[in-house]
Amino acid sequence: MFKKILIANRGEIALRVIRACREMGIKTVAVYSEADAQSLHVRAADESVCVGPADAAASYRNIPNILSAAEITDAEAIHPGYGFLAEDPNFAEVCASAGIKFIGPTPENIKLMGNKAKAREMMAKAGVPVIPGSQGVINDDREAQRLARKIGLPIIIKSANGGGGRGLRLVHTEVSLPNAFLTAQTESLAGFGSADVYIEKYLGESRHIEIQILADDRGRVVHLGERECSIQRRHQKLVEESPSPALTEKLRRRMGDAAVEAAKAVRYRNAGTVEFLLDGKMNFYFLEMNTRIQVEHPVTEMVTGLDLVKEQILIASGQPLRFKQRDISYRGHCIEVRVNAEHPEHFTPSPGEIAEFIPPGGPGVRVDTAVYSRYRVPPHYDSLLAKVLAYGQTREEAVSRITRALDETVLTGVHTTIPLLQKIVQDPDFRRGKYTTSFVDRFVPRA
Amino acid sequence: MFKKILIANRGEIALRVIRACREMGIKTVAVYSEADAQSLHVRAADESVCVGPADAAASYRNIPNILSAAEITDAEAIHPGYGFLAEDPNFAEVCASAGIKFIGPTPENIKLMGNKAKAREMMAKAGVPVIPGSQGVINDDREAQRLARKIGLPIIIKSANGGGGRGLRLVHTEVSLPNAFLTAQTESLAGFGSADVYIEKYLGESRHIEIQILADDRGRVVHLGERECSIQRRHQKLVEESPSPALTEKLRRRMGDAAVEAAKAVRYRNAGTVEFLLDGKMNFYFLEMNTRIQVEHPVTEMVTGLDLVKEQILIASGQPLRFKQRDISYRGHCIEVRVNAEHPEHFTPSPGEIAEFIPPGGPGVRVDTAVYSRYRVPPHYDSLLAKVLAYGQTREEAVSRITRALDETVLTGVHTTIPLLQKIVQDPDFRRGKYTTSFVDRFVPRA
Amino acid sequence: MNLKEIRDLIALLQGTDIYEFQLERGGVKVRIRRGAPLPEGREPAAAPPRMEEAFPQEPRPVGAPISSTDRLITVTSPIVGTFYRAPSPEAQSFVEIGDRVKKGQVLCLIEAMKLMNEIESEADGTVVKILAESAQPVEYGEPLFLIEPA
Amino acid sequence: MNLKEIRDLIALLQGTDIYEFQLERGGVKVRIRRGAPLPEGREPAAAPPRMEEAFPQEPRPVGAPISSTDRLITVTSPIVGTFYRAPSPEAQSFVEIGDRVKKGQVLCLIEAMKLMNEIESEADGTVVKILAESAQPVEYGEPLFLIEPA
Repeated sequence: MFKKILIANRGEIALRVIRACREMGIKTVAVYSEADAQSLHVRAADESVCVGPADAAASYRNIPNILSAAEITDAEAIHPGYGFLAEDPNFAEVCASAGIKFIGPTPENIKLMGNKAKAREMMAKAGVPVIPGSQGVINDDREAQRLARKIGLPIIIKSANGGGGRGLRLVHTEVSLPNAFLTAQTESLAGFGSADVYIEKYLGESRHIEIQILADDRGRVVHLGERECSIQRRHQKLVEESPSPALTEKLRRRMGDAAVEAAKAVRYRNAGTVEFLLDGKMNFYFLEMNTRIQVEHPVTEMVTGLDLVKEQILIASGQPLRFKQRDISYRGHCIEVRVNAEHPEHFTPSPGEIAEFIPPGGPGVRVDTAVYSRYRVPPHYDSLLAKVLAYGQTREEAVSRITRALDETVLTGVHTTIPLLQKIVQDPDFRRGKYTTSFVDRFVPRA
Repeated sequence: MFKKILIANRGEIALRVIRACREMGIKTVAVYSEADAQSLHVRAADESVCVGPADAAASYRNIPNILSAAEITDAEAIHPGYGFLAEDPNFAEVCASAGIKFIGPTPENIKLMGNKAKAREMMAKAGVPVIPGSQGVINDDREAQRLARKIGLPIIIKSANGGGGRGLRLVHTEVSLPNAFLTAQTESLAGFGSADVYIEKYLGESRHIEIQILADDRGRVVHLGERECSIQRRHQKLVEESPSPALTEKLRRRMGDAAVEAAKAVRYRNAGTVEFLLDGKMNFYFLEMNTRIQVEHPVTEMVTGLDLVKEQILIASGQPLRFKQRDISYRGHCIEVRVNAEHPEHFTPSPGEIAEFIPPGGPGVRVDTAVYSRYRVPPHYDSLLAKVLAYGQTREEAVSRITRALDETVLTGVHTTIPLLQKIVQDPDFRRGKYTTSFVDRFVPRA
Repeated sequence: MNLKEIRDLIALLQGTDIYEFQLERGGVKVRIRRGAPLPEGREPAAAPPRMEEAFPQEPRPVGAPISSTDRLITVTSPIVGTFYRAPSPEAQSFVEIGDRVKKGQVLCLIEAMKLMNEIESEADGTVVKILAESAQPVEYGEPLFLIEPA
Repeated sequence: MNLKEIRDLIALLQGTDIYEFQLERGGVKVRIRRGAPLPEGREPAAAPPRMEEAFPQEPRPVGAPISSTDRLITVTSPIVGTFYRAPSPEAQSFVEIGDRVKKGQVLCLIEAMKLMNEIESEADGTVVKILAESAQPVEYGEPLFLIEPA
């Protein structure tokens, strides 16, 4: 087992990894930017190294400084968290060449899944259902038009190197297709460094359901059930839960099996998430695979009792999975809400000093946060302040508990998304579990 | 179901009950003393009524004011929490005569179990093992001497109306018995209003293990497994866990059955705890029954997934238990530590303003507290600041997690027992699960 | 100003809650800032009712006189119950504003646990203000009357 | 005001909670600011290492000059790595205290990812202090040299 791990991240996820390390008896090294010198992750780690100025490109994404920090502190492994360098295949490669273990998938896994068109192709070959659409990249609008006629409109044009819902074009009519295609290529080039785009049929009202998987060095793969992530605003998840109110036991098993097949097909390693779209007719389709620990991983931890970050570390250290698929059991229901430092209506970021923070507590409540009373939220990074999770014996209890937890949270001094989250969890359709990815629209004024 | 409940308590347990009510859609009325006007339980309740000055006898124990508060707010039921009026049979009776539901056992249950000698007699009759000793009260030292010869020294003389370990006399030699007996009677009279004492054989190094039970109006009783509470200082529990590292599956079942028998024998109702002593030879004996929700009830909630306060409310509203014994399942391991505002070595109370409080969080951690940064801990009430609980898949994980949780807790401005708790959970014997009620002595300087 | 003067000045300020002090001797300029400099925090967004807004802006100082002048006596409720200004709905109120009252004179009733409790004046004086409404609940320490002592 | 007076003044302030003091002799102007600008809290009991004690008492203001006078230039590390005062263990140090240096002159090496990075002086001046030790790790923004500009 590693004696010391460097955490190449900040905020709640850095703290999350430090907690896992402490519990495993592993020493920790925090890295931080000049803007984060007073951060909780710095305070919680055994050692800390300043790796650059506030700008993340020069600090949290600064590969030479982060690797040097690992070298001067004798860290044997690096946990990248999510964001920053977590899905940079180059970083994973450089770690390997520097003899430092990257706690995550192989550079090949990251590279392959980073190319959405390629991943789609690969999955189709492996027998995992994909949304009807192009085989790989589409190069001109004539080809796009032919395909659109075959699969039927509307279609979505996506950047092959995008992901997380970025760089999408929805096309409803054939006449608008050539123009949209060109724009999509241009945007893809500008946004992701490549004009490669691919096409999928637009399935209408659907749900976003993802399956958590774990894979060890020996090719053993298990899944840990699903997370329902349909409550999104502009592809940013706001609320997640497990189990999904939409799945039957049979469908759960089929999707789980498909996710395991997907991971095996690409010789995946460590923790990963296979995202699926579930349409109104209960057909599911591969969307993409996230090659990192995800923000919402605690949802799975609450219902399985497992500690996913510890499993990541164990796998990275070469240990085989300690359980088989049949050893995984689920208990109760968990809902997570993301409290962001944003205006709850316009979603403008709201950095600044938190005047008072009294987190919720008591039965079934988990809070993952790196903020505290009088903490100054820096304007340089993402707006996530806290993940609040509620566990219940039933979905009904989990819903009433997350409502209670939000009501009792005191967080003043900055704007937060709490008022929006309160509206969401009190919505009758949410309470009934009846929602799709368009659900949040009803609370958000049209731009 | 009740529409409104008054909580006749303060601090974390008042907040605990309010949380349960909120999740059940029940309105809440907080009562408070003048010293508690800025308390979190007042802030969290729908309504609040000041019931007296700081002195608890004139506020939190002021039966007329508390009942009037229920009347003027139209509360249908009162939850007493623990302490204060929770085990006052008179209060339970007055509630009944005022037409307000007391959320707890019957006045008869409380009265019977309040008389330890009588309870002991009753249990022996019901076939629940009791410690060898007197049948009921012992009236003079000659009788005491005869009994001591029969059961063998050392013996303990206990006040029949004491409880929780208060008013004990340990007698090692026959020559010291008459004097000790007289002192015990005098102390009992002074401390508990009655000179009635009874005698039990002293069993030496032993464990304190309690079984949580729930009983509905129809006489159905289930137990929810045990809590190991041997980590005590002067009969004040510091650390609790479930399951007990000492019990085998068989012993667990036997003790559970005995607790259910005990509850049935006295027609017990609502939540209660049967305390047992477990000696070095794995024999268990009835000690006493606590007729209230206990401080450490969350330990049971973490491993069973149940919400005990909700169950209390459901039972009090007349609903039958929603589960049978076979429906109760246990998962993982939970350890609770009590963070008190006390000096960690001399145990002198340490009221005052909390400068900074950053509670622990992340996976498997639950915090029950009513304090926050800049909260002023009043000097009038008990010193409990926070209960911190850690859940783990295994005891080993729970131990490493509670250690981590204590290490990351920031609580400055007042002295706390955290340093002592840190020593306890890092102790090799504690880590091995090898400890008895004398365990804490090693950390506490002799008085 | 010499060192001794400064020393005296510091001794003077020690133990007070003055956190800033300025002095200019020429044109006689003094500046004293006291009380904790509260860190500023932006106001939160308008939101559904939450615990963070649960405290009234100005919590009523329970049991303390609410008058601006210390000369007035506040009669507060010694118990929790329902306040009545008259012995029965038809009867006259015990006292009205402007009435002169004697120490020990009954000012009102508070019903608690089906019992009527008479609340008496603590001093001779004049009723200046009646702070509770008849048939309304009152809590412990709630101000009921302001009496201007004779 | 002479050195003795200042010394006395410092002794006077030592141990008080005054955190700002101003004095102008001409028109006699005194300014005293006391009370911790940070929220005070009693010291916690001596305890095993915990997060609450994890911050150094005086966090080094990273990247900021640490000298008391603003005249000195602080050369900070632009990268994370290992600091070397000389090109090899046997070689002479690039600079010593008291050396005059020119802008662009190499002051030290920092090894990062097996590469030696030369750190140059930002200005002409004199080396007043060397703040890092050879062969020791340095983080981003860590002060390495104090240079008194020419």
